Amino acid sequence: MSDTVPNQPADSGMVSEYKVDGPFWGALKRDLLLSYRRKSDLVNPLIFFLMVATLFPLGVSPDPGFLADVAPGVVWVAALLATLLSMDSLFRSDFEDGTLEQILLSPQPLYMVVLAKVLAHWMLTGLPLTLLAPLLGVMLFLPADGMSGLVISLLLGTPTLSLVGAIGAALTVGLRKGGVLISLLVLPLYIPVLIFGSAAVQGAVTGLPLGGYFAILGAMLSLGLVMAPLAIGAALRISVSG
Amino acid sequence: MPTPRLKIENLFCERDDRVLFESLNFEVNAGEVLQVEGQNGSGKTTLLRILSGLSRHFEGDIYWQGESLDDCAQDYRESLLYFGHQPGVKAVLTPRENLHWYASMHPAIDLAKLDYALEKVGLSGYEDSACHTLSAGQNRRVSLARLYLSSAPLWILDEPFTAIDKRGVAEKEVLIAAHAEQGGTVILTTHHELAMGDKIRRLNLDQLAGTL
Amino acid sequence: MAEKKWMPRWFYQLASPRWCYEITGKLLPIFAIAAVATLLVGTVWALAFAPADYQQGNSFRIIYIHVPASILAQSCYMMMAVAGAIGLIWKMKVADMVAKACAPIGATIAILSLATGAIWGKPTWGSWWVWDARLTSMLILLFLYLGIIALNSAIENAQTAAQSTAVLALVGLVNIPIIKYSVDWWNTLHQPATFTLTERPAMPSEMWVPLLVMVIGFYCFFAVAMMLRLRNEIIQRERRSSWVRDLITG
Amino acid sequence: MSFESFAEFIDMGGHGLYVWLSYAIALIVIVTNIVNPLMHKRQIFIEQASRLRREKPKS
Repeated sequence: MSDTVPNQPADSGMVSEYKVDGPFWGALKRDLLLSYRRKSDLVNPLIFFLMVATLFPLGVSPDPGFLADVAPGVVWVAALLATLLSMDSLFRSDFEDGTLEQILLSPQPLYMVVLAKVLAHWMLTGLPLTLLAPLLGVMLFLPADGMSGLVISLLLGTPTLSLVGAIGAALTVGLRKGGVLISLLVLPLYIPVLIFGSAAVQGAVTGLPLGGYFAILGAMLSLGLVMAPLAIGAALRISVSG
Repeated sequence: MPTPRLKIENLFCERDDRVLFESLNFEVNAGEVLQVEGQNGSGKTTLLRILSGLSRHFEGDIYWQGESLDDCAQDYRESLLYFGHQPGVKAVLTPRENLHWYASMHPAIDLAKLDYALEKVGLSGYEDSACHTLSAGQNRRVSLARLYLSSAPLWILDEPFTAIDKRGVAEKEVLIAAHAEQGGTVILTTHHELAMGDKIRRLNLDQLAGTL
Repeated sequence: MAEKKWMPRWFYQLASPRWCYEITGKLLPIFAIAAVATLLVGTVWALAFAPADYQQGNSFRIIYIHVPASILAQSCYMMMAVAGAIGLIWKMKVADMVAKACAPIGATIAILSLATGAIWGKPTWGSWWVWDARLTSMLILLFLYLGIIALNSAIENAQTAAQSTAVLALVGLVNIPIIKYSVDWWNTLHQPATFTLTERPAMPSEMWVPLLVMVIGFYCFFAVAMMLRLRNEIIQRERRSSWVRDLITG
Repeated sequence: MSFESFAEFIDMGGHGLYVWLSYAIALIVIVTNIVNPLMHKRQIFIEQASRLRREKPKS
């Protein structure tokens, strides 16, 4: 993104003080700043992530052998649910205070703004989840060989989850009971990421070559990067219009 | 006769089983202030949302400088300043941060006048306090500060004077009149009696409502 | 459009749904007769005349329901997504209504496919449910349908609902091949390829001809059910137009 | 005809329950998909007719 100043102020001496960001940086910086000021939004999905993973030993069996078997799936399912949990708030506050209207009326490309918002969301949920995942891996007795697979698959998979989830968030932003609905709309679409993500971890544990899994996760991410912002933008325009 | 700035042809809109307006035709030219009037529920906000391009639940045509709105959406958005029911102010950000974000979204906003604008809306001294510590009126004034910063020719203002005191309203009226004088166009709704008198054209939606 | 100047606006607005209502009125009986005939012939043929499978015996006769239902559930989704896209791009009201009419039919057909698949699984695999790739894909397709129905019913404004569901259906359409591929791959990873439901060596003609008849019958049935729903939708959306008023009072 | 007797036809070589259950479910699905819109149509007509009667005095 270019960071040019589109409308040079007449008094050029002031320029340095009032640097204007491009739409991408503007949106990204704002969203990061917003969640820095409201820290609970940042921490809640992480706590949820930890809790879900704790439920499995308690609910099924604390046997290390069993947990090691299910760990790849459990960590991935927990990450998926934690992402989903944080999805509802992605556009909701913008919708409620009118900033979403201003975004849609902005002459800046909506694609970029949406991409920036999703990137901010990922940096605040997907990335921390990925960094926290090895801890869960240890708690669930995931063999050490699987850790690299776990982190890299989450790194490649969680942005896709954010992108796809944002479509659901955009479709339900005007609705009062959007939260449950998002899960209904988005979970079936998460299945491919879940399958290849957990399979990559499994593969890492058993020592299989992982290139193929990462290639597929990367391909899904690229497809998501190209297509999802279009769908999100269209969905936002429809939701705000209604 | 030059092409009108904004031309509305055969606008039809229904909401919740009710026809808000049909066969609505009007033009707005440079230098004009148009006040949309009507009772509650007559569709003022809906009309402004349609004109701004937010709502697409209508039939009919809207032309911006002779071009259909669908064909010049980009151009139109660059020329538009919209002030909606919700002021579009983030509560956890400061007025300054909010306006900085506006500037990144809107090239027509000139940040060089930022301090001046905040002073004009009576927020000097509050530039760097989070907006949730400010009153509702002050929050709306943060958004209204855009009027002092923007070089967009078309202003669409939906109830801009809600929660604004008398002096503030008078100042905004002066600003609106000045904008019109410089060749700008303003479309607004308000419950306030405006002192601008004969400079304003009025469009009453009550007479337009009908049933199929 | 020059005609717009002298034609009343409502004429254009209504012409299309009204025409659609009338044309479906004429097509309905044709498809209804065709559906009843093909389904009856196909069922009798499938149940009584088609030979039993040498491996699965008579439980094989479930294929005459399961396969047409699976095919129909998928093409119904396709139709829904395409109709939704047309409605989204060209703002065609009728296309929106077609898309809306497809969703509940598709969902019930997907349920039928799953139910017959499960019933077939019992004598074939010895358990009601097996995570077979096809059944799993169908289950996910059902979830997609349910999501679309839920979204549609959650949005009050008909136009917004139609547009939102069209976007969701299109996203789903892009995803279906990916889901299918991933589930197939996952299935082969977790289960050594055993005896699957429908991947079989070439079927003798005594077996596939009745199957073809049943597939055609299911499509005709779909046409009938879709048109019935479409006509309801038209009446409801156009209820304030004079022709619907005449239809109701007359 | 691949069956000798009617009883054999019903039995389906021991798989009668499964086969007949499948066809019964299919029948239910098909019939509901036809009957449901028809009943809905009746309901719409009743609703709209009463709405028209309600609105008549006004116009």
